[in-house]
Amino acid sequence: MRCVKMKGSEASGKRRHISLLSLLSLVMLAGLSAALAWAFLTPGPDPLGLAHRVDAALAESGVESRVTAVLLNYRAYDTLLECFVLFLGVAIVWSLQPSRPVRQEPRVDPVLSSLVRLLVPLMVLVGGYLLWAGSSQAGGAFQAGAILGAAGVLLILTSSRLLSTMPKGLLAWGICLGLFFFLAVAVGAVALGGNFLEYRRSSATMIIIALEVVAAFSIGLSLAVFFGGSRPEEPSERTAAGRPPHGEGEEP
Amino acid sequence: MSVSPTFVYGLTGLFLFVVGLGGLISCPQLLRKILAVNIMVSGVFLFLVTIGYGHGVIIDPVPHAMVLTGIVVSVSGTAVALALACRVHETFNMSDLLKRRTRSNDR
Amino acid sequence: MIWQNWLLIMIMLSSLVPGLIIFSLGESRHGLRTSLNLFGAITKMVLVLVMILGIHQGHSFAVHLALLPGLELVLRADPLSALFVTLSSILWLFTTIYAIAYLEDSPNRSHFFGYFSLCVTVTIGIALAGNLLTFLFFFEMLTLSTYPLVVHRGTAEAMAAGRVYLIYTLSGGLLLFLGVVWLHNLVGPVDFCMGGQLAPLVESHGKTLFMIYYLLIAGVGVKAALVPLHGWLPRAMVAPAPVSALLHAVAVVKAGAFGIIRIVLDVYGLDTAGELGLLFPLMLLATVTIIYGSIYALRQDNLKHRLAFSTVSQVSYIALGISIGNPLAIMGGMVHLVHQGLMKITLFFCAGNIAETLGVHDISRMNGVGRRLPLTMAAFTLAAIGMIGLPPMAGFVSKWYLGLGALAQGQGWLIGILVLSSLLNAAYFLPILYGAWFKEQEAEWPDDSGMTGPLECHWMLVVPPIITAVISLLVGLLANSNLSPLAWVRFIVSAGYGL
Amino acid sequence: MMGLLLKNDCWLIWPFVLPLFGALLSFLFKQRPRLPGLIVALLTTLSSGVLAWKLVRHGVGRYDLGGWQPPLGISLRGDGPAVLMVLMTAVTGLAISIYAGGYFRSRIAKVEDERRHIIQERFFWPLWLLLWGALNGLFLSADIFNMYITLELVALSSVGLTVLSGKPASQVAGMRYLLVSILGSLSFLLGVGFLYKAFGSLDLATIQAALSFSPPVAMAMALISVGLLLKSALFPFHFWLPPAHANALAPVSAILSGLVVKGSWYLFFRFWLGFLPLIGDGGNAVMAALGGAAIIWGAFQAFSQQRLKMLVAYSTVAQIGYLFIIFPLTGAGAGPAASAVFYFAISHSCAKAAMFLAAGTIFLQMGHDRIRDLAGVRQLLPITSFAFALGGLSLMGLPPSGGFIAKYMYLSMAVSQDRWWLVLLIVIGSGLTAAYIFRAVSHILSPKMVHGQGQVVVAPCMEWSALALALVAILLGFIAPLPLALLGVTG
Repeated sequence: MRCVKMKGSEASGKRRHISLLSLLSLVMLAGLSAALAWAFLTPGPDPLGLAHRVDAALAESGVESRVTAVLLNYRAYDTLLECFVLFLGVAIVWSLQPSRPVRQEPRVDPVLSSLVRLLVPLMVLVGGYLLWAGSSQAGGAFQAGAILGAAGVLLILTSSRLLSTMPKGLLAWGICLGLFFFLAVAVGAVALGGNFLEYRRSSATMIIIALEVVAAFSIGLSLAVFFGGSRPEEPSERTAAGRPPHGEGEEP
Repeated sequence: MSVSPTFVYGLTGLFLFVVGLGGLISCPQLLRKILAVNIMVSGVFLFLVTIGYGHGVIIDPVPHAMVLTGIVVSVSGTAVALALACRVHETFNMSDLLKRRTRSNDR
Repeated sequence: MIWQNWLLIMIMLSSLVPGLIIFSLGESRHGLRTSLNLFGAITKMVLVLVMILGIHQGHSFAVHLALLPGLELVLRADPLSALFVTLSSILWLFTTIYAIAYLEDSPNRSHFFGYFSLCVTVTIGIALAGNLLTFLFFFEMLTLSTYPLVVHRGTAEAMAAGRVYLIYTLSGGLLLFLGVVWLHNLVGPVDFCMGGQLAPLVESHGKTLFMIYYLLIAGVGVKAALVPLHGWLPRAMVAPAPVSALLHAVAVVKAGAFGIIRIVLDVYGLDTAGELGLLFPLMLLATVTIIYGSIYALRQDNLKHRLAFSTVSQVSYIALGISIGNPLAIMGGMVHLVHQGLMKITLFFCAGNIAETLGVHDISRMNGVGRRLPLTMAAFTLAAIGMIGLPPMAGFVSKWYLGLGALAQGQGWLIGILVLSSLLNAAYFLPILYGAWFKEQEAEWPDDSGMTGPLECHWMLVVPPIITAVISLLVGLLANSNLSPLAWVRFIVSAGYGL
Repeated sequence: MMGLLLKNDCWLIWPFVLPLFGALLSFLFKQRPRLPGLIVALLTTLSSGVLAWKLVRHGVGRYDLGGWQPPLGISLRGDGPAVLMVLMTAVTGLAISIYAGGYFRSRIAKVEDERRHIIQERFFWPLWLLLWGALNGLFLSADIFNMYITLELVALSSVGLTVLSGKPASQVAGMRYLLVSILGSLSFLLGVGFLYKAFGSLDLATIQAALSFSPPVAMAMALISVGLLLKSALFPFHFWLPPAHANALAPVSAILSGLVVKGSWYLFFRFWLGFLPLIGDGGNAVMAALGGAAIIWGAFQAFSQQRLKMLVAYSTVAQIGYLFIIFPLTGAGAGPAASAVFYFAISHSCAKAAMFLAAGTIFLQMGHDRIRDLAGVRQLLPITSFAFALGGLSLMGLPPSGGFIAKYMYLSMAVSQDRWWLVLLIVIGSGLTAAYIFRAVSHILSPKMVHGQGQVVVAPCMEWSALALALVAILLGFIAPLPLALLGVTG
């Protein structure tokens, strides 16, 4: 009886402890929000930002959309690295070794499959439109890539073996294609006497559109691969999959 | 000082950041932690977007580009986090990092 | 001139390169290892001889390497460093010969001789250091290169001793480091030169100099085994005999004593040190150490431990001579650097022989050893008498000059200390000699190797102690000749102080 | 055309373009990723070397990417500190790459579960090369948003490398690492937002030129600092580091401990120095207090570890402290303080990477890394044991080593500025470092003979690359004027 009592009091003490901790963190979070709000609301220096500079250089950028100009011309280096972040994500997801067999083929829902048949072409079309629109208004490679990725996700939902049945290596090449092209454009500019990623005025529009197309393709592919969640097994791997990673010789 | 929508959006963004942070600290479940991080990300993006609207008519495209770039980066991060969480879940057959500790303490 | 610069580097390399090659040799390459060792040792002696001749003719030798902008590593040969270099290189040769025989069948010889050579290289570096930074540089390296030798046996006891050794020496190194940095901050890089360069700062920074002094002395005092920093030394006796010999006579303890000489004479300068009142505490410390070491030596039954405490006591003569601050006493102290080295290495060789050939470690079991190992014990006797300080042995010369200096400085009470110390020395050495020569053997030797014949054991074990014993006799007998260490020391001191 | 590719300023781009390119190649050549990996590692090292040479010849390099000048475009800035870090990454990275070549081959040859090792190698190379490129991009970047992206690249690829080993402990550690990393990045990004709001520019130099105090700037500084501290694992944000570093594959541990923590620290240092007028002594003292706590705490933890790799990992926690106690010493001019801390950083990088590589070799050979049972390693792996000891020598700051030079500069500055508590801290820290290093080294170099250890299974290049790196750490004790001259090129 006493034992039970003690356990009870202990538990309540624990609870009190936890609640004190959460109270403390609540206070700290409240303090943080107050500080953030204070920093946000107090008038500080109020610079103009880069809008006017972007506008001034827009004529040379090769596109009419300001955001696209920033993304693929003024700050194209960021975009290049960002594509590498996607690539990195794919590499990491693929590097995680499955600890149990890849999930079973889902039951294919007739509604879903017919919907997919209907939706996917439409999505590709919308993606294309977004790409094309990107040069003059809202839209661009990432939006298009996202739509394409969604189309890919739908396809995977109807056939989970889709990624693994693709010809060997094609997927990897597809993902790398955009990056190779981007790098080639960047280094090619240097080889032609410009700076890294510097386009000539005459060819800027064309280069940017080409970049957008290729980037959208790679992005869409990467997003779909993310959804796949693991490396599509290659035929030779099928037997090896499913081994838990507790082998000897591992560092414990 | 008139309360413009910009201020509301900005404050909301910052508030979301704090809420996400609270979730990240207090939720033991991995999936919730990842969701909390995503809330933080949204908060930051919302905040960034409002910066571009500081001067009325001319909208600064640079923060917009930053947000677009940031979204892609965060998608990658989330994808990796989810894939990793799956592996952790499969390995330990549990959904959070805390449970293992408490379980072993119980014994 | 170019060759003069290269000479110092060659002296360093003559032990470094064989050492590095030996590291990479397989355990079985006995012949190659031996010839590399001997080649290195002999080359070094020849090079040192060339250097001494050069110094005598007035050449100067120096090498500079910028470690940091404005901060240089300097190797420079001045008469004092020549003294220490000569001592080290001669004793290295004998220790090498001895060690080759001593370790004949033991494991890990490549490692041993590699570190052995490294240790000598570093000691030479300490001797040749031209400024305080260089001294520090090699002083710390000495700790690292001797540690593997101390733990060479690999037993739990050896590891524990190694740990104690490291704790003491690394802490000392840190204090020294701090002192050096502080001093550099005050005056910039500190070159070693007679008389020091701190005199202008006495007025303005007296207190700081005072504190730096104690940091420096504490740093080198650990290696010099000044009480109460001596705790590591007796424990380090678990190392093989050649290592003990090297540690006590050539490398570690001597490096500490040498550091005291450098710091007092060449960094602070006698006058500055006197003005700041730094000498008297050192003198007290040295006297306490001398008496303390002797008393503790009396209480040891293990031969090596008794020798270790004897070292604690004897090395402090050097500090004592410096701290008296009179040219005569300085001569006594400096020459004791050489004399003590020669005598102590002889004693350790002999102790190693006795342990190796008969398995005897304790003094109480040494009765009758003289008849079994006459040559070894003869060498031991010579060295022990020298340690006691009976004329005409080397030890007497040192003590004579120390006494003269003390009198001239008006510190007559030190004569009493010297006499007391000699009596104590006699008290812990004479019973050994008496027992070894005049008592009957009481029991079987625990582990008699059974070697008999013209030489009582391996010739490479017998010859080195005999030679060092004879040298220690000769340097006492011929102290007045032009080639004796005393003459060299007189040259050093008169160059600095005008005797 | 080749000439144009090798123009003067162009050298700023190759140290990150080449590894990015190499990452793609090794990803695609999945049958033999080692070959492109090693070639690209070599080329990257070469280009980094040439970059350093160009810096000395021509002074600070600037490069406007896309031909757009900041603040509209992004520019690269190759000044002394940046190029020194690139060079450090190159030297350490090359050795690690060579090590990795042998490491995976030995593992694939040794264990029956070879498929997993093949897959590990296949993904190691792209991730590692990406990380290398991202680090170089980070060091050379002059644009704060660009820094955010490179930081993310560094963080994600580090996480990927951490979990590559596939064992449960590393997965959990990697998960925690990822969350902390993302949190740090977000904090940094929010700070960037505040800075942009306050200054209307993303170019760090422009911002620092226009610097003035206001609440948004203070908030930005706080957010950026916390974000970077999280990533640099400064005490008390270090909790994620030891399990992540200790449970990773051997070359990965070396990469994480030797290079990755330096990336976020480098950014922190640049921001902090640039904003120094606004921070004042209080902030510096806080940094130093955290650094001091890291030194003491990390050393105690390292001393009480039973596993070699955990010991080395906790040693990293402690050594990171030294990177932060420098800030109070910037008072008398940033130049000398920068010299000291950068020298510390580069010697730590070489020494720590060498130690982790050596520890990995020992692990592979012995099948465990329990410090207690490591006697006999010396006979089996003499070169590796020696490399570990030499690396430890540099960490302890004993001569002759780069660590000694760095410690000398630290102490010298602390003494000259009368910061006696820092002097005390450094002295105590050195003593503690020596304690834990010798705890490991005395077992590794133990002369005890152990029989029946079996054959040596590791590739020779693993042993030699670790030794080479350790020797570089030693060599840094003799050539200090050269790196310092490189570091001094600013303007």
